[in-house]
Amino acid sequence: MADIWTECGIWVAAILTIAVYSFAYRDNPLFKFAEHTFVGVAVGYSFVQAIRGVKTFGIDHLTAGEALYIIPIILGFLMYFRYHKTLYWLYRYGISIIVGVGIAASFVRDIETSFLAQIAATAGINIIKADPAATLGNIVFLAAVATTLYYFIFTFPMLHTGRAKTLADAGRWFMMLAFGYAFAKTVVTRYNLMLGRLEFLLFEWLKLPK
Amino acid sequence: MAKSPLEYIESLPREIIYTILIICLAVPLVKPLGLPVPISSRVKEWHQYVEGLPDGAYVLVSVDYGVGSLPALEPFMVATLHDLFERNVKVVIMTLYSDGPICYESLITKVNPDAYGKQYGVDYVFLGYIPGGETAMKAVAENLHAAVPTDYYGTPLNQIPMLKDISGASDFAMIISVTPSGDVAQGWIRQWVTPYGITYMSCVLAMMMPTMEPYYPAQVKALTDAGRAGEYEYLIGKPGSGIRKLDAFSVAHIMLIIAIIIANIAYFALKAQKKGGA
Amino acid sequence: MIVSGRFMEFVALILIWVLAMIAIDKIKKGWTVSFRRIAGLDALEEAVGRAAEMGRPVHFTSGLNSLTGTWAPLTVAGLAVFGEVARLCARYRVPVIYSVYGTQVIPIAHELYKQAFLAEGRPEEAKPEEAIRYLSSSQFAYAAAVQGIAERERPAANIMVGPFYAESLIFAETFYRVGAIQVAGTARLYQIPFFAIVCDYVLIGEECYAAGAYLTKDPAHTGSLFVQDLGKMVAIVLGVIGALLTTAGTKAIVEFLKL
Amino acid sequence: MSLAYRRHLPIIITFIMGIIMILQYFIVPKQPVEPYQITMQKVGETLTNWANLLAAFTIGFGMVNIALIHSRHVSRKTPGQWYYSAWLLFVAVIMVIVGIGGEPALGINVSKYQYDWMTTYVFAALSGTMYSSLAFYITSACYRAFRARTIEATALLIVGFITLMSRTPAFQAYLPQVIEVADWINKYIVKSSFRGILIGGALGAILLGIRTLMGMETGYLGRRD
Repeated sequence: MADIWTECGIWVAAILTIAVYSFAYRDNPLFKFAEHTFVGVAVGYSFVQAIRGVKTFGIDHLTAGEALYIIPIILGFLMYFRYHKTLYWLYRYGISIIVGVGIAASFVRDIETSFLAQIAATAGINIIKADPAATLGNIVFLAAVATTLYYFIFTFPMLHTGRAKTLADAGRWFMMLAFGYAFAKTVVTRYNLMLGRLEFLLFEWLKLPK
Repeated sequence: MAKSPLEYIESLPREIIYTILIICLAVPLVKPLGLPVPISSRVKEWHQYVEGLPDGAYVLVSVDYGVGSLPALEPFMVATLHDLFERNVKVVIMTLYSDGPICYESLITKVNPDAYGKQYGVDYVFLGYIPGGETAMKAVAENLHAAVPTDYYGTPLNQIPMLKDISGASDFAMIISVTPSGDVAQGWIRQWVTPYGITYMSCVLAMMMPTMEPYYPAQVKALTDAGRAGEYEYLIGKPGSGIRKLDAFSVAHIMLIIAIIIANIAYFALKAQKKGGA
Repeated sequence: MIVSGRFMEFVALILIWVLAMIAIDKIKKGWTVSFRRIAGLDALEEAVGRAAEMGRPVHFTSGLNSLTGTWAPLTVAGLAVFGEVARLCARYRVPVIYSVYGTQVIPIAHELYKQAFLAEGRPEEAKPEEAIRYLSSSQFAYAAAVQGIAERERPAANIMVGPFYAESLIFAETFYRVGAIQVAGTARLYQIPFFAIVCDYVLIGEECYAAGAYLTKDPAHTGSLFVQDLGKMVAIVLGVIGALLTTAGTKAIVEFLKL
Repeated sequence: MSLAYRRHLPIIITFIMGIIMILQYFIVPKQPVEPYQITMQKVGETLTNWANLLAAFTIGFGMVNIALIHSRHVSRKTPGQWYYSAWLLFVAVIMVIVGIGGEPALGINVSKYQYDWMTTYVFAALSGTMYSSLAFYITSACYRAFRARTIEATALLIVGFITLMSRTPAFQAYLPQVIEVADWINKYIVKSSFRGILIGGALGAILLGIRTLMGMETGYLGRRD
């Protein structure tokens, strides 16, 4: 019994794969069908995951005796007053907790990981190295960090006019080269993904000899 | 007005580009072209260790991956077994994963030992899934017959010709493990390398290399990532699914580089034409 | 009291917080701050104007937005840009489509949309249910649905600011193909190259956060931008001098930062 | 209802939540020992659970939005769209039923096989294929973008070329220097300029965080009602 369902599953997956790839050529009914199937399944999937979230983050705690968890559950339902004509603002209590906890938890970590630690790492560079390419590299490294930061200075327009502008332009050049590298670097990973799907179509669906 | 050929090439419609891409990726998948492939020093080292095995040496090969990571890890294991079966060595295969036997079946059909004239029970044997992780490694090392009473097919070990006088780790020249798990890769060091000093070769996922590098080369004689299977296949002349992907990368990248060159030539020709014409 | 190793962070947080409040207060009391040009933000009005001429909608999206993840601040920055885009669309009477991934932003987006039409004196023209469309909370179903909108409603402008992941290039290429002018920005490093190379205008990292100050000249946002600039200057000075000192032999600055 | 309840109280709640989370970050070490550290960690975990719980609650906004848009298409029989919308709603309902019966965490486990079948052969297949369609888009983007129009674009083209060659197995075999040049570019130009962008972005996020907690950010989070 399982084999029929698996074989049928492979056919469904293959047709949906071709439907998605067909969009790259033209938008067509087959893609529109796959898109609406995908959104439909994803809606169902997200709804089930949300119920799981309400259960694991809320109801399980409540049943485990942590009575305080009734507060977020009430606020959760209060959020649906958003559709109410006059009491719409009641939704803000739930959102204010999400925003307060979410924003604070993330931005406070940025101070170390993406600010102080990055400056410390730059300050820790020992420029002179045995290998001349590395020494030159360190000089270029420092210049790139400094000019890129210089490029982003917004409220001192005089730094971006006249001869001072060359520093900002240098920053832009370094970023351009970095973007060229990062762009080309991802080509192989994207091709690897497509190879995976082509292997599925060629060997699992069409059953060509390996 | 219809586009001149130069304008057509310079702004090639996407349908043409995408069709060329699919052809460049699909053709090498079906028929490997065997394009030149760079061999990294790590893969060369792995091969040299296998070549250096004396005749009749015993090698423990542990298929330490499950069905989930099979696509990523199997090609390297297949190439390793091809390399081992080229030589006159005794290969004892086992697995620490409950779904390891499924991987063994898929593996052994691809390697096809009969082609090398290898006989089950004489040249190679499969002990099946041994539960317990590091405790299994330790048990096999200390007393093979006590730890594994029968092989995967149920024949008692003492009736298997090649395992008669094999008691444990000290009778093995080498242990090879291919695994996505850091604990397993490091477990073999603790149970086989430190106590018995056996030559240990480990193949892991690329993202785990940083965690394994500290052990190389002191405890792990040869360490590489499974993505290099194509190189190993090219080195031992056994094209498989690893080299097919590398071929597809080569063809697709070369197509892209040529396309960019053509586009730029057409661009400059157009500019010259306009300047000339204006 | 403070966990070891986090003392310097605590000092930095307090310093930044106090400086921000001082700067905001001075700006409220008339201190004027001028800005260098940010091409991407200047282009917003041009993009909406173009959509008005061509009688086609403006599309906005903010990637895999979430108010509880690591990219909560970037999600709020995206919402701020949406507020400005909605104002422009109300002014130019152009329909706007906000393709939504994370449902947490829906109520905020609705408020911003209604406030924009209120500010432009056209509250009766606001149609939030049609403008703000939840597509999916799964990355690639959301991407497929946005591709459908691009091809079938053919927006004349596509504005993307927020936390983008692999779907960034799917959107950039699809909207290029339907001929939309694109202004795109994110702070996620490995997605910036796709916006920078494929879109008409790009907002790189911090420029996404500068929209509020640049477009509204609101004291709180302008004061923040000024303090951010001070932070960058400190980073340049400490970084370069630190490296020179390290080369000379003392790691004083590195130790100082790691307190 | 006075302004206090409509606007000021929510903003005060955001401020209090934010301060607690910041204090938790600075006070609680990896292994809390002191009693105040343990309680602070507990409070931090509880608030994080509350935020995730409330975030899960908001899924309803999406359901209402999708149901409204697509059922309107069906009721109005929008040409060329209504049957797609009907199919979408049908599939969504099926997935919800199968999902509630199949999601292990919900513990009903009636329709586990169907749920796994739907997630493997429909959901995962579509996700994997959409993700891999990037191979198309990066190819057409490369074809268009790597064009020597200006000096800057030429520099971008050269770096792109070197990087592409450094990733092509065939070139790596013949021209190994290509890898060294690409690695040099990555180590000294990419990592450095990305660090500059990272620091700038972090400052933007930090100041936005402070503004949000102080009730000075956008929309309901700050501006007059």
